[in-house]
Amino acid sequence: MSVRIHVRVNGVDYHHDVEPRTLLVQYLRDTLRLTGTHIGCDTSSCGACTIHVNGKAAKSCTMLAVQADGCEITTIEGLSNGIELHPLQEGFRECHGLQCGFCTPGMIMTAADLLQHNPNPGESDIRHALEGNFCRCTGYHNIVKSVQYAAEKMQAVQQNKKEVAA
Amino acid sequence: MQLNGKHTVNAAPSVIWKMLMDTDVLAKIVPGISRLEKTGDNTYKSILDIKLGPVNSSFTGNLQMEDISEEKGFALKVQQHSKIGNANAAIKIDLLPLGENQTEIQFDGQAKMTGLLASMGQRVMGGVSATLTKQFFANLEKELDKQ
Amino acid sequence: MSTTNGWIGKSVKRVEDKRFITGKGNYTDDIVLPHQTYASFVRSPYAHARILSVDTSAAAAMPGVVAIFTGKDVAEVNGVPCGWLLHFKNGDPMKEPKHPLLVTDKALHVGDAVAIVIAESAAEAKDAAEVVMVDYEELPAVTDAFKATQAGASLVHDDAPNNICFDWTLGNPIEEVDAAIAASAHVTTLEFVNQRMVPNAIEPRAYNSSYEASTDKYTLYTSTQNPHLIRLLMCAFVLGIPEHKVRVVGPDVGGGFGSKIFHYTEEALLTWATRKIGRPVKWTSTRSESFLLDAHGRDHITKADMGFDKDGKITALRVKTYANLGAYLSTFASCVPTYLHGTLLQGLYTTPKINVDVTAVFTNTCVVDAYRGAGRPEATYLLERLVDLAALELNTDPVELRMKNFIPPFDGITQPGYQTQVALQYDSGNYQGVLKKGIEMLGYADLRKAQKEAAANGRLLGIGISTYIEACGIAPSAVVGSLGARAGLYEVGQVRIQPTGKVSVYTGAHSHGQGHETTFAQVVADKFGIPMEDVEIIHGDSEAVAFGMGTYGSRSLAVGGSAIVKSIEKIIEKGKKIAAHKLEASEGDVNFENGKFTVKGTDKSVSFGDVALTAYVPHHYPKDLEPGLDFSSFYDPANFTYPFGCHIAVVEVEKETGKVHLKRFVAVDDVGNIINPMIVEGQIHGGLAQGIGQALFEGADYDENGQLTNGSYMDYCMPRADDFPMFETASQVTPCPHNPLGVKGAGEAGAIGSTPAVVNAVIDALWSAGHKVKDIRMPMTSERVWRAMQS
Amino acid sequence: MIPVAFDYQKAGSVDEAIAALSSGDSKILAGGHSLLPAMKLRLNQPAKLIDISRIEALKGIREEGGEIVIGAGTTHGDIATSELIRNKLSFFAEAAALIGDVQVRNYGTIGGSLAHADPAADWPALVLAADAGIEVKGSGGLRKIAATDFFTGFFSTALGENEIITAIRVPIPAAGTKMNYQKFSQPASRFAIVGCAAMRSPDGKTRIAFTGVSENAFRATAAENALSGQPVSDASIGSAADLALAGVNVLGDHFASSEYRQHLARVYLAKALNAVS
Repeated sequence: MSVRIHVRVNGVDYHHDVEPRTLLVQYLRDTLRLTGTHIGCDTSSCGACTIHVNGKAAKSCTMLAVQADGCEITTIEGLSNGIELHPLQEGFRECHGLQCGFCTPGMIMTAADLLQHNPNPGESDIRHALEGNFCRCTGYHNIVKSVQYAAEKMQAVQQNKKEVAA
Repeated sequence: MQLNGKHTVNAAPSVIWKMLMDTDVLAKIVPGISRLEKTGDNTYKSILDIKLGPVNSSFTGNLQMEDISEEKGFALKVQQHSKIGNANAAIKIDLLPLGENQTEIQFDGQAKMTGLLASMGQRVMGGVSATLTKQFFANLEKELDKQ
Repeated sequence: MSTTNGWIGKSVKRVEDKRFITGKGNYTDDIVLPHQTYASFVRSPYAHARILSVDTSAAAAMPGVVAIFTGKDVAEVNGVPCGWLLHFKNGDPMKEPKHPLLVTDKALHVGDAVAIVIAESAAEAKDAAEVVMVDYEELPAVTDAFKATQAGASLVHDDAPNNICFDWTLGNPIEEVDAAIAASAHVTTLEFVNQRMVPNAIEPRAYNSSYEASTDKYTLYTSTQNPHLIRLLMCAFVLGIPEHKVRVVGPDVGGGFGSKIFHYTEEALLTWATRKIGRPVKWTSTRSESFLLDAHGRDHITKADMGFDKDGKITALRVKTYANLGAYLSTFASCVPTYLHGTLLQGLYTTPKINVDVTAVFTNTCVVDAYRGAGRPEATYLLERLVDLAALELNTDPVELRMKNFIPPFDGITQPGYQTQVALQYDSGNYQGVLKKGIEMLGYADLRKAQKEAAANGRLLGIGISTYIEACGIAPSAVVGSLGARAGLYEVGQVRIQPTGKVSVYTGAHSHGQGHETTFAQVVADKFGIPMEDVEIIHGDSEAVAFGMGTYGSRSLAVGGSAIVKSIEKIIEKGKKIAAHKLEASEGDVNFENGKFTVKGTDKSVSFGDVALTAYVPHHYPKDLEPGLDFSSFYDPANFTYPFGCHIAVVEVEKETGKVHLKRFVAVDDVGNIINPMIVEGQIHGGLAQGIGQALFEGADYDENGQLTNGSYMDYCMPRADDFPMFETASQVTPCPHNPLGVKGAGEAGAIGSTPAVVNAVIDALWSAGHKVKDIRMPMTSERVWRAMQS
Repeated sequence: MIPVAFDYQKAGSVDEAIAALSSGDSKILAGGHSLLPAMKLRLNQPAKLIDISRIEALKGIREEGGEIVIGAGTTHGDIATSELIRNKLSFFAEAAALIGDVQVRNYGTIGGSLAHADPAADWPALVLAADAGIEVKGSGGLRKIAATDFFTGFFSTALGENEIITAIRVPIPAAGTKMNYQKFSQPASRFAIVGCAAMRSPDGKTRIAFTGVSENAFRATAAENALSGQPVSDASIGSAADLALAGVNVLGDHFASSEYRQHLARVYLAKALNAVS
């Protein structure tokens, strides 16, 4: 039994028939070939598959594709416009927040969720927010710095906008 | 995994013994049994449907009674297979008379898990065994009440 | 050759990052080939079982199934080999049982593969694998390395009596060491377990193999740290197919930490199967499978005695270790507990007598092999725990005790290297320097005061120190060959100057997080005096790169980088000839500096780009010179490199619960010259997290039946962001005297020094409250620490 | 990573979901954060999933007739950030923030967690200590089950075969009531090894509930009685702990033996009680 779904991924509409058991991450990777979202575990623990569903961070391995029907999805591929980097992407590069890169897309998507709610997080806020994302390479030190970098940059942009408006 | 405990029921050992040796009754007492078939002297083929929280699986296998000492006790050997792993148990069951119409049922043994049951189930295994034991004795009491 | 334009030593941002942060990395599981099929395995749920029958009929009838193979189908194929042959003390070769691609008679550990099911989709393969019926007869299992050697233990392999793969010793004669220990004023003794670690690279292993009949060529995409080595082992030892017909590609690889060095059965099986079915076959491990199958690390049971004279000088060290190898011999399994462990037992100390004795044991568990640090963390843990415990027992300061016993500084140039009692000769070192810097950064004296005050207020603060030395860039080939290595340990570096002066560099090292595309490019740009963006680093493809030994043992820059430098030197030498011709000067008068060839004492010069173009458009060209500017070099180092450092942990232990809070972590590492400080620091950070993880969180637990009882992230505790403070790191530079870059290697350092530092800190905290415990088993869970406080 | 194939039905209403439930081997899919992990490992293989995650009637937090009503489909994250909860039921917000990780909190629901009744989940302790009612609906209509009657055993509840949790109804605590949740997490899964929720009104009426300790979460009634109206001191906490744990089958596992878990229960009871007194 297949189920018809409609999703909007990174601004593009898709209609597909999917098996109900297809996980959202498998749909993104196998059907849409958006392979930036990774699978690192089978217990919903590691966070490598984190994306945004309707603007909120979700583990796409713990959601069925059919559950995403009608949803707006953003993956790492859609985080920036393709030319300019998102401040988090820039932060991870500037602060050496990644090594092998496998956890990075999920890490960035989770951090993006944090910065939506808390534009000025402290170190412990960042560490707590990332508890659902494992990184085996960096020891998290530079990931924390990357998120701090992005937060500062985004705040500066906001400030700038305000000043321009004023 | 260690399985041990005791439970006192208000019936003489002879009554309990009869129940444990009766396939039909046993099928009602052992938690999760959906089929129990006698395949020989003291051996049974069983299908168990275990539904406990995250685990919901069908187990097929054998139950065997050994070292039978009439109205006193026996050793129960259980071998169960499922897609999520196998479970083998060896449990010594003793019936101790406590006065006229009272018996203490003691059990002591070990269960071995394999596969996902072993690698994923540690967090819940203690609870599984405690719950299955509770259910067993609750079912036993229920059957006793009927008799 | 001097630094020409300053790329070396700069924290250049990584060039590889752009693809990773935008989701454009290309990992093996991202690759889908035309007509792709997918594999799933039928694996033994028992640690030790006879296979009575395998019935694939129901599975074969399942939707989408393409093929099913069992052990019988590959019975004629060789098993995967071990790369390092050791011998028993009596001279007999180690026991080397076959590690088959699929088992036929017996499964020897949980997860041993019985059959492979190949289907049109991963889901169909999984569904069908579930209905393959295997009848097992369970056999008794052994899991503990010591118990496995005792009488009556069941045998993993019938031809390995007492489950012993080999026994091995190194150092001074045991009688001398026994006598020195006996004559010591104080002996500190520790019996402990260096527990089994699961490497847990976040990318699970994945393979995708294909075969093209028309050209008789195979391609294997594999999540490996060393594609050429996999090709060599798979072609020459397992499948017997010619290497030139096999292309092995290690694309982007999501972390390895050792676990992706080894040649795994699935790599060879998929390569065998793709030809059988004529379609590409892909398999990606689930995390549950990773826990059961990716070579684990450590797992030593050790008793060690360290003797001290009345002045606190170490007199002798005696070590007896049982090393668990698991059910089979993994690629480097035999050398890890021996040549990578025993040879490091000198540590940083002048210990005059050392003997180490290792018994390597088979058990019904996952194979054990190199995991970040490989042998060196085991040696360091042992030494640094002993020294710190001795300080507590002798009521002396652990800093003082170390300083008293350190080998004096030596640069390896004006002063000779340091000859240890355990075969190695250290290249250069300044051990006092790192410890001094470490305690300065920490504010050691103040912290000791704070600890006393805390203790008076019922709070348990602990300071744990560890120093370490490691051996990286294992070499030279002749030496490792004499010790049993079945391969050379050089590296290949090809530098191809394109006609426009742009540079393509082909390295046999493989990057899976280390940032070679940046660091190596820095070296090349620096040496040629050109912009970094003019340099491209190519790695990981056996068809692009001539040959290579891959990346492990912190060898990439020291060995791989040096090979590149050799090729750069050849290019500059040839470039000088071309430049001399162009400038009408004699070759001896041409200098190469800042990207220009100049004639000494004149203002005549020609640019690097001009020389490159001339080499490819040789219209006006020296007569006796070949066109082109492209050199390949094989660099075989003269010695290992010996990074060292000092790690210090500060912990607070919750009195009521035993929970350990890591408050601070200071690391001073000396990894020789540094090409990119940002990357080195990142490597240290990652190592620290793994080392601290071993001390506090991680460890694989097998029950007595050989079942891995914490085979998932729900039970195996992975360190997370909120488990750590910010790390306080610094470096000291003592260049390596024997390679052209003066580098030593930084990949493993963090994982080596940190583990004993944390354990020492917890023990120190407990002593501060009067709990004189010698050891707490790792990982130091809250319960274990709490129990230690109850005794 | 791939569940066994199943049928899927998206329910537009609670009644539709209830009707679908009666059709056999099916499971309710709410947030899916307890169910899907088990299904991916094939530990659980239902033939059909009934997706209730889109039913708006099951979502939201409101105040109604002296109660705070939390829709069963409300996510942990929404509870953690709700102003109403923070003001009137603060320990629900504190506990919600400790569940899983941000991704789990964004989609996991309180109703799903309660129905799953994991012995180490946080919510059971909270609803018990708050003396909440669990509102459920089945073919027989709506009924309210007291939290104290809801958790019947290991992963088992008083929820009927064809019933769905619709809401959690929590009596609004009297002004000045203090409440607290203390959790000692299992380091890998971050489920509770011991979770202790306590609530104490200005007149000293005390409620205590534990999770993680035994096969199911439970109220420590005897301890509550001993403490109610009495001052909280080291001595009274000690005897309350004795009463709380008397006769309790304290679980032991990989991370905490029965003995250690018992010790932690005492320590965490003291923490919670000290916080509310």
